[in-house]
Amino acid sequence: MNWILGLPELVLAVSALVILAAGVLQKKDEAFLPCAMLSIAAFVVTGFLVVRAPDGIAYNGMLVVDAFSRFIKVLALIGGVAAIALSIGYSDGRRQLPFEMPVLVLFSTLGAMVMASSSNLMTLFVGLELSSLSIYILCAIERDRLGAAEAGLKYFILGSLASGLLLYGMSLVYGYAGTMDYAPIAAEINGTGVVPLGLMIGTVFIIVGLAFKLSAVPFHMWTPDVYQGAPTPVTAYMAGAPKFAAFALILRVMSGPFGAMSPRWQMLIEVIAALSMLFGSFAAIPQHNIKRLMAYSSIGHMGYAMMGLAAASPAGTTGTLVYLAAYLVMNAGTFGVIAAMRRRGHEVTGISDLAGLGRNNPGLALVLAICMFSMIGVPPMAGFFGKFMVFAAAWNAGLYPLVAVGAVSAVVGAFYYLRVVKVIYFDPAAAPFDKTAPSVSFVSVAMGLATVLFLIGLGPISTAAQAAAQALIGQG
Amino acid sequence: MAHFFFDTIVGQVILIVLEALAVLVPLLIAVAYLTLMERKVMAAMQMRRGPNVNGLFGLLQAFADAIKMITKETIIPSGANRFLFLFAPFLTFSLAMMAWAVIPTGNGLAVANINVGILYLLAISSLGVYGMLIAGWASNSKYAFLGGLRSAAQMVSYEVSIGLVIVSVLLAVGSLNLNDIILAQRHVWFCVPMFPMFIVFFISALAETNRAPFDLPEGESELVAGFFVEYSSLSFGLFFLGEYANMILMSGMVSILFLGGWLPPLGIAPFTWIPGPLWLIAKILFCLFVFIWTRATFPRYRYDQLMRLGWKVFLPVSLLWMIATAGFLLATGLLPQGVS
Amino acid sequence: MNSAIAQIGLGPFLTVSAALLVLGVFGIFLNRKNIIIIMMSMELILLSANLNFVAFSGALGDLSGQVMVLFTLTIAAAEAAIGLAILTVYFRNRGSIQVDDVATMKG
Amino acid sequence: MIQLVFYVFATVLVASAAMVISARNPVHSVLFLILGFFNAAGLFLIAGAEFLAMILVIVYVGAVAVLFLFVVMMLDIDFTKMREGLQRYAPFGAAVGCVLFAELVMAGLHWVTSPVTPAPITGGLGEPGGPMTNTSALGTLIYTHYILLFQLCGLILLVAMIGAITLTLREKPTGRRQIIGKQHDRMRADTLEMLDLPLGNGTNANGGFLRPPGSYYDTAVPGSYGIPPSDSRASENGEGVPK
Repeated sequence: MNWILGLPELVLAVSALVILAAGVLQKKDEAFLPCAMLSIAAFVVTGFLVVRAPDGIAYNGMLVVDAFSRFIKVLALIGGVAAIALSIGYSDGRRQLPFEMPVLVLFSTLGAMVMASSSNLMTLFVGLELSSLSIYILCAIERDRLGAAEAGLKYFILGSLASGLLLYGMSLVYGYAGTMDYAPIAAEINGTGVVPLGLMIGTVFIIVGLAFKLSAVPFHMWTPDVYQGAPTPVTAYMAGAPKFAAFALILRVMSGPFGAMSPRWQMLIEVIAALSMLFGSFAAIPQHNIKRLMAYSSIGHMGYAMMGLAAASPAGTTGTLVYLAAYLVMNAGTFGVIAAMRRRGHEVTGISDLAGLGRNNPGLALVLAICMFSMIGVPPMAGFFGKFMVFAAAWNAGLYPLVAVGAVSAVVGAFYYLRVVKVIYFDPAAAPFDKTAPSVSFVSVAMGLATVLFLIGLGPISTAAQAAAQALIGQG
Repeated sequence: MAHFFFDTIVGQVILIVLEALAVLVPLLIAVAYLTLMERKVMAAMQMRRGPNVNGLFGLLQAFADAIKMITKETIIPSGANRFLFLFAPFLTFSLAMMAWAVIPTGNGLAVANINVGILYLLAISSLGVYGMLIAGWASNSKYAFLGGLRSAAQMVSYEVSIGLVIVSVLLAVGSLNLNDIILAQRHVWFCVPMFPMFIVFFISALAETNRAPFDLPEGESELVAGFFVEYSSLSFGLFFLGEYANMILMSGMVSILFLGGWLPPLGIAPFTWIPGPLWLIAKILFCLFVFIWTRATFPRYRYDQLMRLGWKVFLPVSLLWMIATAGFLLATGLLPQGVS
Repeated sequence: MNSAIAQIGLGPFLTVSAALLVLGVFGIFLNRKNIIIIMMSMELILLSANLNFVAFSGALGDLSGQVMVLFTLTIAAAEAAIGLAILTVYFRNRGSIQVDDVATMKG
Repeated sequence: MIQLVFYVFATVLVASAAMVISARNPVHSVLFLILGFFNAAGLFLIAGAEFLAMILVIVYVGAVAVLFLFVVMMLDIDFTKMREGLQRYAPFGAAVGCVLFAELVMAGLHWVTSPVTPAPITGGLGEPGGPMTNTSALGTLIYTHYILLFQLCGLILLVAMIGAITLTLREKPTGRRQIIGKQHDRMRADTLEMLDLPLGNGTNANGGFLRPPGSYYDTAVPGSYGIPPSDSRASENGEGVPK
C-alpha cells in the first residue's frame, strides 16, 4: 500500500489531534492564540508536503494524488490559513472564539483535501461530511449570539438534506454501475450504449447535492443568512476551502465517471450557471449588509466558475481553476477588510458603515477597492483573467447564450461593486474604525497585493491549472 | 412426528412457541423467586428473618405479592399519555424476556443460535432505556420525568463501556456467536486473564440494571421512586418483574462472557457429570447473589460521581484494555483467524 | 445474488426506499411545525439510501455497499449529535424551535 | 414465507415513516421513528446484512433516537402552538412527491446486472452459509481495503464530539465540582480536632467543632454557629483555635 501518498492528510490529521490536546491542556482563555499559531504552522507544513507529494493512487483506489488534487489542495490550504489569521484578529476584543475553532478549521480543510483527492464515491462522501460537519459547528461556534445559532441551524438543515440526497444518488449509481470507483463507473457508462434510468437519476441527485454545497441557484437559499450570521472568519473560510472542494468534486465526477454522459448533464450545468450568475447580480442590488452582499456575490462567482465546467473542455477546466484561484485571493482580501470593520469592539457590517474609509484608513480602502474592481473583472486585477478564460472557453464551446447571460450579469454586478467603492471614497465620512489587528491587516494587504499582481503569477498558475486539467482528462 | 415439526409451517410455528415457552416459564418462576431470594439474603445479612409466613420458609410469598398486585386498582394520573403509560412497563418486561432467545443453556442449545448473538443482546439491552424514558415522560409528573432522564443518561453512559468490554472479549474469541464465546473459554475462563474487564463489566451491569449502589433513578430519598412513581398495580408489577428479569439477564451475560457459560470449571470427571444447564444456573445464581450482596452493603452513589465513574474511569480503562488486548494477541500470534 | 433477494426481487426493496425518500423530502418541505421533525425526516432520507445500498449489495454480491452503510451509519450518528447540539444552542438563544421563527435575518 | 415477512416489515416501515412526519406530538414522532428503524433492521436481515441490522438497532435505536427523545423531552416546547401545519402546500407537495416516487420506482423496476460490472468486492465472502460470516467478511474489508475511510470516520466522530462539547457544555462559575485529589489530600488534623470540654458545656459554648477551613465561614450567617467569622482567618492558620 502506497501510504506515503496520504502523507499530507496524515500530517494534517495528526497535527489537528495534537493541537486539540494542547488546547485542552491550556487555560481556557489563553488557549486560542497558541492553537491558532500552531494551526497555521500545520497548514504551511501540509502545503509543503502537498506540493512535494508524488502522483499516484493509494489506499486501494480510495485516494488519488495528481496535479488536479494538488492545485485544489493548495487553494484550500491558503483559504484555511487566511481564515485562521482573520480569526486571530477577531478574538482580540471582548469576544473570544474557543480554541476549538482552528482545530475545526483544520479538520474541515482535511475533509476538503480528501474530497479533492477522491477517486471513489465513498471517499467523496466521507470527505464531504468531515468538511461539512466541521463547518456546521463553526457557524454556531459563537453560541451566545442568536444570529450565529440561526446560521448554524440553517446551514445544518439544508446541508444535511443535501448530503442525504447525494447519498441517495450514490446508492443509485452504485446499484446500476455495480461499483463506486470512478474509473469503473466511467467504463460502465462508456460500455453500455444506453445509460440506465437509475444511473441518470442518481447522477442528477449527485449534482443537486453538490450544487447545494456550492450554493449555486436554485440551491442557494441558505447562503445569505448563513454568511451574515456566521462569525466573519468562518464566513471567510466558508467562501473558500469548501467551495473549492465541492468544485473539485463536480469537476472530477463530471469529467471522470460521468464524462461520457456530458451531453446529458451539460444542459443542467448550463442552466445552473446562468441562473446563479443572474441571481447573484440582481439579488445583490438591494443589499445593505456587506456580508450578505458577499453571499450573493459568491453565488454569482460560482456561476461564472461553472461556465468553464459547462464548456466541458480542457480549456474550460483550466479557466475554472484559474477563476477559483482568483476568487480565493480577492475574496480573502475583501473579508480581511470586513474583519477590520469594528467600532468600539463591536462588529459593524452595514455597507454604509464603510463611508469615509478612504480618508480614515486609505490602506484598507485601497484593498477593498482593488478587490471590488477585481470582482467586476477590471483588467489588471485577478478577476479579469479568471473571467476572460471561462468566457473564452464557453465561447469556443459554442455556448453563446451562456456567454451573453454572463456578460449581462457582469455588467449588472459591476453596479453594486462600484457602489461599495463609491461609499468608501465619496460618501460623508462616518466614525473611524478601531485600530486594525495586525493579522487582519496582513491578510488584507497580502491578498490585495496578490489580486493586483496576479499577472505576475499568472504564468505558473495557469500552467499548474493546465496540468491539473490534463490530469483530470487523463483519468477518465 | 418429526416430519410435522420440521417441515410444515404450522409445525415450525408450534415448535418455536414450545421452545420459547421452555425458556420463558422457568424464567418467570425464577424471577418470582429472585424477589424472595433477595429478601431472604438481605435479611440474613441484616440479621433478620425475611418473609416467613406464607408457606414453608415463606416460599409462597412471591405468589402472595403477585396476587396483591394484580387485585389492586390501576391508577392512571390525569394528563398522562394513557397508551404510552401502559405500554412502557410492558416494553421493559418483554425486552427482558426477548433477550433470552439467544442465550445458550448448553452446547448449541438456544432458541436461536445466531451468528450475531452478542450484538443481539447488546441491541436488546440498549433498548431498555425506552421503558424508563417513556414511563417518565408519559406519567406527566416531575419526579417521574427526572427519574426517567436520569436513568436514560445513566444507561447510555454505561453502555459505552459495556460495549468496549464486549469488544475485548470478542477480540479473544473471533466470533460473535454466544456459543463460540463459551467454547473459547474451554481452557480458561475469561474472568482470569481479563479480570479488570470482568470487574468493569460487572459494575456496569449493576448500573445498567439500575441496581444499588447505582439506583439513582429510583432513589427513594431524592426522587420518591423515580420513573415509576405513578405506577400501581399490574403495571408496577411488570416494571418490577422487568427489573428482576434484567438482573437475571445481566447475570447470564456475565456468566457467558466471563465465567464460561455452561462449561464446568474443569473439564474432568466429577465436574462433567453435571449437565451444562445446571452449571449455567449455578453461575447465574452466584452473580445474583453478588448483586444482592452489593445492595445490602454499599450506600448509594451520588449522581455526578456515577457519571464520573462511567465516563472518566471505566471508559478509558476499557478502551486501553481493548487496545492492550489487541496488541497482546497480535504480538503473541494468538489472534483468532476467521472462525465462522 | 442473495437468495432472499432473489425470491422477493429487487424492485420491492427499491420501492420501499423510494417511498422513504419521498416521505423524508415531504416531511422537510411541508413541515411548518418543528425543527426536530425536520431532523427526523433527514434520518428517513439517510435510511432510504442505506436500504438501497444494502439491497444492491445483496443483489450484486458485492460487499462495498454494506461497508458504505456502516460508514453512513457512523456519519449519520455524528450528524444527529451535531444537529441536536446546534438546535440546543438555538433554543437557548431563541426559546423556540418553530420553523417559522428561524428567520430573524431577511433580505 | 420470506415474501410475507418482507411485506409485513415494509408496510410497517413505510407507515411509521408517514406517521413520523404527520404525528402532532414530536414524542410520538420519535417513537414512530424507532418503530421504523426496527422494521428497517428487519429488511436488512432479509437482505442478508445481519451485522448491519444489529448495528442499526444499536446505533440508531439505542443511541441516536435516545438523543432525539432526550432533546424533544427536555426542550420545553409548547405543544399547543403546534397544532396547525402541513396544510398549505400539501397538495402541491404530494403531487411532486408522487412524480418522484413513480420515477424512482420505474428506475427500480428496470434494474439488471450490467454486463461490464467489475469484479465484486467481497472481502473473502459474505453469503449466508458460506465459509465466512457476514460479520467477518465486513471486518476483513473495513480494516484492509477501506482503512482510510475507517480512520476518517473516526475523525468525523471526534469532530462530532468536539462540536457537542463546545456548543453545549457550560461551566457554571457557581457550580461546585468535586476535586477528588483535594478530598484525598485532606488530613484529619485539617478538619477535626478533639476537644476536652468540661461537663455541662455544650459544643455550642465556643464552637466545639471546626469545619474545613474556608468552606464554612464564607457562607455561614455571621454568628450563627461556631466561632465568629472574624476569627476565621486566624483559625485557617491554625492559630487561635478555641481551646
